[in-house]
Amino acid sequence: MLEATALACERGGLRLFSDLDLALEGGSLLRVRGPNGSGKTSLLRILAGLTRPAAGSVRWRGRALDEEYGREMLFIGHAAAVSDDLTVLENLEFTVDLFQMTTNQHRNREALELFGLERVAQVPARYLSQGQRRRAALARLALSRAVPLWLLDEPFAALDSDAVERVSELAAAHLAAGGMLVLTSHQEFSIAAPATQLIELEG
Amino acid sequence: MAGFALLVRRDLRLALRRRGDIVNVLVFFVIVASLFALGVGPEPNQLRAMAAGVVWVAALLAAMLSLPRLFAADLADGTLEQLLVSPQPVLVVVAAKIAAHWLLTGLPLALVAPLIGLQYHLPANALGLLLVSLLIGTPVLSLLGAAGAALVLGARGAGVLLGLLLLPLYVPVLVFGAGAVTAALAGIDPGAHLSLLGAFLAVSSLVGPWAACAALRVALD
Amino acid sequence: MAIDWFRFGSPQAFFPVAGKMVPWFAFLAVAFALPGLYLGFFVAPTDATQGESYRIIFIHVPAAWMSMFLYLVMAGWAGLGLVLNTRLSGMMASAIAPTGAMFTFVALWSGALWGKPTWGTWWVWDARLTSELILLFLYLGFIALKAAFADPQRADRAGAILALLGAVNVPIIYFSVQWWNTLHQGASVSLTRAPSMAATMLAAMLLMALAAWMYSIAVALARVRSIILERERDMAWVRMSAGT
Amino acid sequence: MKPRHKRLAAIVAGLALIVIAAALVLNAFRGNVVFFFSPSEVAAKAVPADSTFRMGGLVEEGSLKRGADGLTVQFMVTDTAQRIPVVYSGILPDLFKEGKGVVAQGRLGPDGVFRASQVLAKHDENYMPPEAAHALSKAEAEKAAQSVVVPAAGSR
Repeated sequence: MLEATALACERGGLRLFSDLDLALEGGSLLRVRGPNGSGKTSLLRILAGLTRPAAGSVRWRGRALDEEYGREMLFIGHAAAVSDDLTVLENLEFTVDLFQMTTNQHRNREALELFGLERVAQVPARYLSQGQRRRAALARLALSRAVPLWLLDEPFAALDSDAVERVSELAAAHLAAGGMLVLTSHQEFSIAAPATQLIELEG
Repeated sequence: MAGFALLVRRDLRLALRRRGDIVNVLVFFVIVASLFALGVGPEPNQLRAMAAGVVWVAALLAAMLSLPRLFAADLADGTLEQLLVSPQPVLVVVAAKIAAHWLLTGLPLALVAPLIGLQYHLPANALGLLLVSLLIGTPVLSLLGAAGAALVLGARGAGVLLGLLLLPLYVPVLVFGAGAVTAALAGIDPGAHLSLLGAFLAVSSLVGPWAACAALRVALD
Repeated sequence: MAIDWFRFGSPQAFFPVAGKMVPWFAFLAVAFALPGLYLGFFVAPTDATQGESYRIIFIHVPAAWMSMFLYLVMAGWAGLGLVLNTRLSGMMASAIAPTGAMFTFVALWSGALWGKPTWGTWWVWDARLTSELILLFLYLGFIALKAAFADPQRADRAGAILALLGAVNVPIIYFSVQWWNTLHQGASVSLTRAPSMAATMLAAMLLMALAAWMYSIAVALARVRSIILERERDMAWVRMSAGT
Repeated sequence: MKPRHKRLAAIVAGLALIVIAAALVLNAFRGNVVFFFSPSEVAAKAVPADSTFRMGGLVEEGSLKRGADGLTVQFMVTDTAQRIPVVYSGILPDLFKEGKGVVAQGRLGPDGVFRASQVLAKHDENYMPPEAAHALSKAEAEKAAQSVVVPAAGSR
């Protein structure tokens, strides 16, 4: 489903990696590992279609990445994509509309509850702690079962053990249902997956 | 279309939460325009002759003042990234941003301008033309401004740089916008000026969004 | 035999080629400028209406041509870099910009020096002069934008978008004298009709234009060599040729 | 919409914008966005009333009169269809000559006289040595004389 061939990435004149191939089928978990600055985030952004690779190409369902890809892929980067001036609920609702996800008010509430955000649902995001902000971004995962490909950049950063568990459960359920997951993480984690792959990037 | 409306609504809602930003731009516009009158002196004929130019220059500066935030806030909190990976075409995202910017700055500026025109002793027909020229011209400020704002994302000294890039591109709007009012004051048909202003609007709505899309892709690369 | 042009698209391959070409173009620039200046200032006849002051066209016209042409060349390189993602293109655009800005500045100043004795004023805000002034601002904006990014690749791509956006101005400058009533006179040399000047004058002007061309190429190549060295200083081939 | 259709729609929209822009520009050139007005426009009162504007044309041959103070000059500016008298007090540019181009900035008085505050010479893009200019004007004069003669010859 997701294929990349001969990918190369250059940042600021430095070649981070080259000749990287990968292929991902339903139910696969791909973990990208490597020291800081080895190009993990860059690889994820290339797979999301944000960064243009210095060489090589990424294909989804055999086609080059286009706008339809946006409906079938979920990307959560370092920044939480939560606007300070909108409430937690408004932020979630905007994301849901932007990605044309099928949901309802009840399920939105549930997603926030799952991440322990029900008390701050009506609070502008500027008053959230760093961890809460991450949770507000990740609450989307609870509504994204229908989205086949998840790309998560350091999803466990700044989360307490409770939230780590929530994310792991959601990811495992996603994989069990035939979804795909690419993630970078420094922490060890346990996500049950039908198939696992590992890419080690060198610094 | 739904995506466009969604994004415009979001920007309007955000602006409503930060009302100060819009009000500040308008106040800046009025103050700059009034400063010229204070600096030049109270001679009505002289004020009348320079009114159109002053209002237009103040409008350019005010619009520019509001531009650095257009994409920078969304870039900082990661929203821009999500907008680009979303199923919405980038062109729709950019068009919505431009539309919201015009509704929040260009339109209010155009509506306030006749008041400043009164301070400058403009007669009724010139006041009307000032409004019309601003209504045609201010969308250009937002269209090209979006391109400029996207180009300077992540650059050093983005604010000053934005002025350096945009003001030369704004010159035709200034010349023909102010020219239309001056022509009307002098009793000649301002149609030709308005035509050229309209032509410039058409060209800007072609190249502005294109450049803004390309620049956003570069900025997030 | 097919020449692999794309091979020269790599800075490493282009560096020595450019190095070999610089002295040739520099030599040609001098070789054209010397007879051009001699013809222009000693041989060409006095003008019937303007007397001696018209002789500034031997500087002014080539400078004005180059100011517009170099912008198009610069935008062309920049656009090529944007589409094909070749590293050299952005460097070429960067190398051309200062020369283009200089010629624009020269065209404006020599125009002012010419305008005072002939028109009776240093400057008027007519369409030709105003649009040429905007061209200078566009060059400066391009240079400033490129300088404002730490990452050269970002700088190249952002600069390219700006250069293409500003390219709309060039035809406006060129045709301004036909489209509007300007104080500035029309073009003396055009593709569609015979030149409106005496043969010696024309020869001198074309020689000076060729000299300006050769100068621009020589300077752009020399500058692009410096840019290549600066940007690729960490690459193995630069270190090897520097002997470190 | 399929991507191909979208691209088509974008191209059509782009072309439409270009056509609109071109139409508006053409429309504008029928109007008067100009650096200077011609004497015909001045005579037709299609110029700013009560304010400064520029008028351009040729200085009519034999119309230049210098005032007693040596500074004030009077001349006619013509575009061959109409002629407007101009009064100016100040230093004229070197290239100011009868039969040559001029752009004057000033106001139109109620008496129909243009009071200039600045006079600029507009020269053309022809550069030639004096002998050639002389020969050319002689040739033109002969041609003019012939064109007068030819119909007379035809009528005979």
